[in-house]
Amino acid sequence: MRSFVFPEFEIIRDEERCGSCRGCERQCALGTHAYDPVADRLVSDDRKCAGCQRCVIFCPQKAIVVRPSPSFYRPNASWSREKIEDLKRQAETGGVLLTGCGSDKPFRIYWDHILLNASQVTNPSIDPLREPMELRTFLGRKPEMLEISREGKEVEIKTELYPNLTVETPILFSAMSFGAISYNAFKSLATAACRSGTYFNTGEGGLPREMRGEFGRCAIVQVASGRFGIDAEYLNVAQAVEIKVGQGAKPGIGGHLPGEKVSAAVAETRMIPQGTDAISPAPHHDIYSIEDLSTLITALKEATNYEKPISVKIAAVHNFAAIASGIVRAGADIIAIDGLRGGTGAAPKAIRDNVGIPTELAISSLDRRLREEGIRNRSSIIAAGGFRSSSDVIKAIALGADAVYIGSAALIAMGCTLCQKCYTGNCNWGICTQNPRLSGRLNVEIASQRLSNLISAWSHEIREMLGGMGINALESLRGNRDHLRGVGLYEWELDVLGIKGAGE
Amino acid sequence: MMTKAAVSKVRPGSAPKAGSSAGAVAVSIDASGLETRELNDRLRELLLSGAKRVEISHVCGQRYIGTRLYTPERHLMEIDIRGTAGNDLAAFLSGHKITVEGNAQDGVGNTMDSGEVVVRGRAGDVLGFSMRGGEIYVRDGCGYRAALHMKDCEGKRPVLVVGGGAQDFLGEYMAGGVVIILDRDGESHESSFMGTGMHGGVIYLRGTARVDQVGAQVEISPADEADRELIEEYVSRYLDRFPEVDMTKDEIMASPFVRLTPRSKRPYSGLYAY
Amino acid sequence: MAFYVDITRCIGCRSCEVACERVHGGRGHVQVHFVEDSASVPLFCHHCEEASCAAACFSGALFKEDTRTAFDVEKCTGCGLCSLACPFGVVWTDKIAHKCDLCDGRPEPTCVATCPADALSTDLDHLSRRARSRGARAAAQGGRR
Amino acid sequence: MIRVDPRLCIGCLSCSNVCPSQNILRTETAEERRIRWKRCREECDLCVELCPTEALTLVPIDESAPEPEVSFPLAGCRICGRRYAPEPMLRRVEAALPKSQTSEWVWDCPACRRRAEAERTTAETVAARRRRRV
Repeated sequence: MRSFVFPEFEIIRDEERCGSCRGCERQCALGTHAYDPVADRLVSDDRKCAGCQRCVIFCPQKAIVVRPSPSFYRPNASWSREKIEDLKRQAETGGVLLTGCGSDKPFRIYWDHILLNASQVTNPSIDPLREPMELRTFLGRKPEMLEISREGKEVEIKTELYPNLTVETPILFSAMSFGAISYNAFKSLATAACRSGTYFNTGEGGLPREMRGEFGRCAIVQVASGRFGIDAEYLNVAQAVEIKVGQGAKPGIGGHLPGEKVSAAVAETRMIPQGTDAISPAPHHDIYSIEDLSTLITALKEATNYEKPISVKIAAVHNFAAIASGIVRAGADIIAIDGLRGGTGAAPKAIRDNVGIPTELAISSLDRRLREEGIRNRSSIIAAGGFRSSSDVIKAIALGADAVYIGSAALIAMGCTLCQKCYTGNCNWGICTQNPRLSGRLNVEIASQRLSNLISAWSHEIREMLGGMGINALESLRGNRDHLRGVGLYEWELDVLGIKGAGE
Repeated sequence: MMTKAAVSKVRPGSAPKAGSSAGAVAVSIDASGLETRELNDRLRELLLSGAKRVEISHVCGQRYIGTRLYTPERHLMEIDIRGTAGNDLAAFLSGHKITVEGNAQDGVGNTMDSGEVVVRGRAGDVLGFSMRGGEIYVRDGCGYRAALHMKDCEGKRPVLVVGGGAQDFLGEYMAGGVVIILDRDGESHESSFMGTGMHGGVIYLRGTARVDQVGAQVEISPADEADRELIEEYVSRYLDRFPEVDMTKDEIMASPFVRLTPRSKRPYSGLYAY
Repeated sequence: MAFYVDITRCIGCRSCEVACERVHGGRGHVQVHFVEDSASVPLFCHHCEEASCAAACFSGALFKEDTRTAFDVEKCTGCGLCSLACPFGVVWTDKIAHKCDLCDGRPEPTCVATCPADALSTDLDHLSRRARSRGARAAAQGGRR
Repeated sequence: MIRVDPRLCIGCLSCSNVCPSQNILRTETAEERRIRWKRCREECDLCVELCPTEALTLVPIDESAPEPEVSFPLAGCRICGRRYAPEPMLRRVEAALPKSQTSEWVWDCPACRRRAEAERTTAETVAARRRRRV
C-alpha cells in the first residue's frame, strides 16, 4: 500500500563536496543512501531516513545535511502533523504504533523551573578543588537507631547493619537489557560502571555468563515478569537484585522483545530458544498483592542469603506513593521510581505519551510520604526518567532521592541521537541492535570511556554546586528542599514539590 | 491417611537421578516451632558443613525451603520434608533434590533452575512458574496457573508432571518445557484458558480437551507415537517416585492423550505498526 | 550459463571488448587474445561450476547463483583476492572487482548480440547445430569444409 | 584510531578502498606494496568491519602511538617474472581453493594465466590453420 505519510526528514547532499566515497551508503543500515553507478553519484531516499544523523557525522566531506522535512499539511491547531501522520500510519497497517526512547511531549519539565541556592557572606561556600566533597552514597535500608559500644578507644557498632550498595557518585546506569541493546553497548555500560565506582543494571535480559566474573561486582540484576536469564548464580554474583514491577515509559504493560532480536547470544543469556518472542507479561504472575510482593522480596533475600539489598522498581503513576509505602513495608531496601519521561526500546506510543507522572513530582511526593509514615530510613529512593544534566541530578537529590538512574543520557553519551527507532533493531549507532555488523560499530573501549567521562564530569559539577551551597556531603542535601526555589510554577505544583517560590 | 501410607513406603535414595549420595546418613531437623528463616539458616549451615541428606520433620508452612542453598561450589543436597511445605518451595532452586511427604502450597519451583521436586500430595497455585530446568513431580492435583511462563533453552528443558488435574490458566504464556497432566482421577479437564499466550513448549493432557478450553494461540492435536514415547518415559518416572499410586503404567497409557502446542513462536508479531 | 566461442569464426575484431566496455561504464570484462597471427579468442569468465573466485571472496560479493557466478557490487571491497584466485585471469580489480555479470538485466549479453561473426553464444546447442549444418552444407557441396 | 596486527594483515587494500576519509594510504612500487594508517580520529570502523582477516581493531586515539605501517614484498610470476601480488594474499587464495583442484597456477600472474588460456583454447585451430597453410 502506498504510504501517504510525508518523509520525516529531508536529505540534502552538497554535490560539490561529495566525493562519491559511498561512506554514507555503508553507514546507513536503513538503506537510505544508494550509489548510482551510471551517474557516478549518490542518491538518497528520504522515506527511509530515521534522522539518526550517522551519515552526517561520518561523511568525510561534511557534504550531507539531514533536517526535518519542511512539507506541511494545512495548519490546524487540532490536527497537528504528528496526529495526522500517526493516524495515516495506523490506517495503513492496522497496528499499534510503536516508538522508542522517552516521551517527547512538551509536558512541563520541572527541573527547568527549579533553581538552586548558593551561599553568600553568612554561610561560606566551599571550594571543591581544595576541600574534600563527599558524594559517596549508601543505598539500602538504614537502622532505626545505631547502638554503639565503647571500650577504651575501641568503638564498635552493635546494631546489625543491613546490606547496602556503596556508590561513589549518586549516578547509576538504568536498566537496559542485553537483547534490547547490543552486547557491546551492554558491556560498555558495565565497564564504565566498574571504572567509575557505580553500578549498571542488567535489565531483565540476564547477565551473559562470561561477564559474570568481571562485572558482577558492579551489577544490579533485575527480576522482571518474564523472569529471563535468572538462576541462582545470576542473583548471587550481583550486588543487588531489582524486581521490576513497572517502567516509566510504559507503566502497566509488559515488554516484548521481537523474535528478530533474539539472536543466539541473546537466547543463551535469556535462557529461551532462539528466534522466539521474549514476552514479559504485564504483571508478575506470582504477585497479585503487596503480600505476594513481600513473598518475592523475601524469596530473593533467601536466594541471596540476605547479603544483598533488594530493590523494587515501579513506574510513577497516580497515587503511587501509597503503593510505595506498601512496598517499603513489604521489605524493599531500595525503591526505584521511574517517571513519565523514562526511556524504552519499544513501547506503544499511546502509553508512552499518556501514562504516568513526571519524575520530579514523584520524587517529592514519595519522599514526603515515607517521611510522614516514619519509614524513610527503611528504603533508599533511586529516581529515574529524564535526567539530562548534573543539575537535574542535584535537584532530584534535594527533592528527596538518594541517587538517580540515567538511561537515555548514557545512551546519548555512547552516540544515540534519540531517533526513536530502537524497536526496528537497525540502530546505525550499534546501540539498539543485534545485527553483528551494526553492533560491531560500537567500540567498547571508546564507548565506556565516553560514559566514564560523563560520570566524572557530572560528579565534578555536582561537587561545584554543592560547594556553592556550602555543603560538603551529598547526604546533607538529601531532601533539603530549602535549597530549592520554583519559578513559573502554580501553587499546587510548588505544594507537590514542597518548595517555595523564588524570592520567598 | 494417604499421606501416612506414603511415608511408610519411602526408601532412602529411591530416586534414580541425582542419587550419588544414596545411602548417605540423613541429618534430621525438627521444624516444629522454627521460623522460616531459622529453618533455612539451619539448612544452609548443614549444606556448608557437607551434609548430603537432610530430613525435616513437622514442617508446617515454612517458606522458601531450598531457596538459600546456592553456593558457587555447587554443593548439592537431598531434602526430605515431612509435613506441609510453605509458599515458594524450591524457588530459584539450583540442583538440589527435594521430596515433600505431604502437600505443598503456592509457588512451588518458582523460577527453578535445576534439580528435582517431588510432592507426595497436592501442590498449590503457580506451580513451576517461570521454571527453566529440572523436574517437578506432583502426585495429586495442583492449583491455578501451573506452568505459567515456563521456558526452555538449549540443552535445558523443564518437566512438570502432575498426577491429578490442573485448574484454570494452565501453561499461560508458556515459552518452553514439557507439562504432563495425568488426571489420574479421571475428572477430565474442566479447567479453562489453558495455554493463553502460549508461544513455546508443549502440554500433554490425558483425556481430551475442547477448543473452548484453550487460548486462541493454542492448537490441540492428538499425541502421536513420539509424544506417547515421551509421556511413557515420564509416566514411569512418576510411578517410580510414587509407588503408592494405585495405577499401572499400562492403565495410564491406555487412555488417549492430547497435545497442546502454540500455533506460532511469534504470537504477537503482527500487532505493531512500524 | 556460460559463453561458448566458436574459435574458427572469431575474426579478432574486438567488437565484443568495445561493446562490453560501453555497457559496463568503461571497464570491460572481455579481452581478445591473439595467438601467433592465425587465431584470436575472446577470454571470458567461464562461470565455473566450482568457482575459485567465489571461494576466495570473503565478503560474499561473489557467489554462485544457479549456474552463473554472480557479483554483488554492494559487498565488494576491492581486496583483489578474486583476481588472484581466477585460474583464467579474467577477473580484474581496481577499487572494485570487475567481472562478467552476463549483462544482468538485458535479454542477452551484449557481446553475444554484437559479435559480427556470430562466433559467440550462450547456448552450446546453437553452436554445435550450426557446426553440424555447416558440415552438412560442405558435404552437400562435395568439397572440403 | 586503528590498531593493525601485522601478522594477520595480508596487504589486500580492502581497508584503503572502503575508507571514506582516505586515511589509509597505499603506495605500490614494482617491488613492494606499502600501507599506512593515518592517525584517524573517526570512529566509523568500516575498515575494521571489512577486513578479510580481522587484522584491524578500533582503539581510542593515542597521539603518542606511531602510525601503523606495513609493507609487503610482491611475489614474482613463475613465468614472466613480473612481481604481481603480496605473498600472503596468494597463500590465502591457495588455502581457499577447493582441495580437489590443482593450485600451482596461483603463482602465475593473471596476464600469464590469460595467455596460457588463450593458447590452450586455440591450440587446435592454430594447428589446423598452420597445416592448411603448409
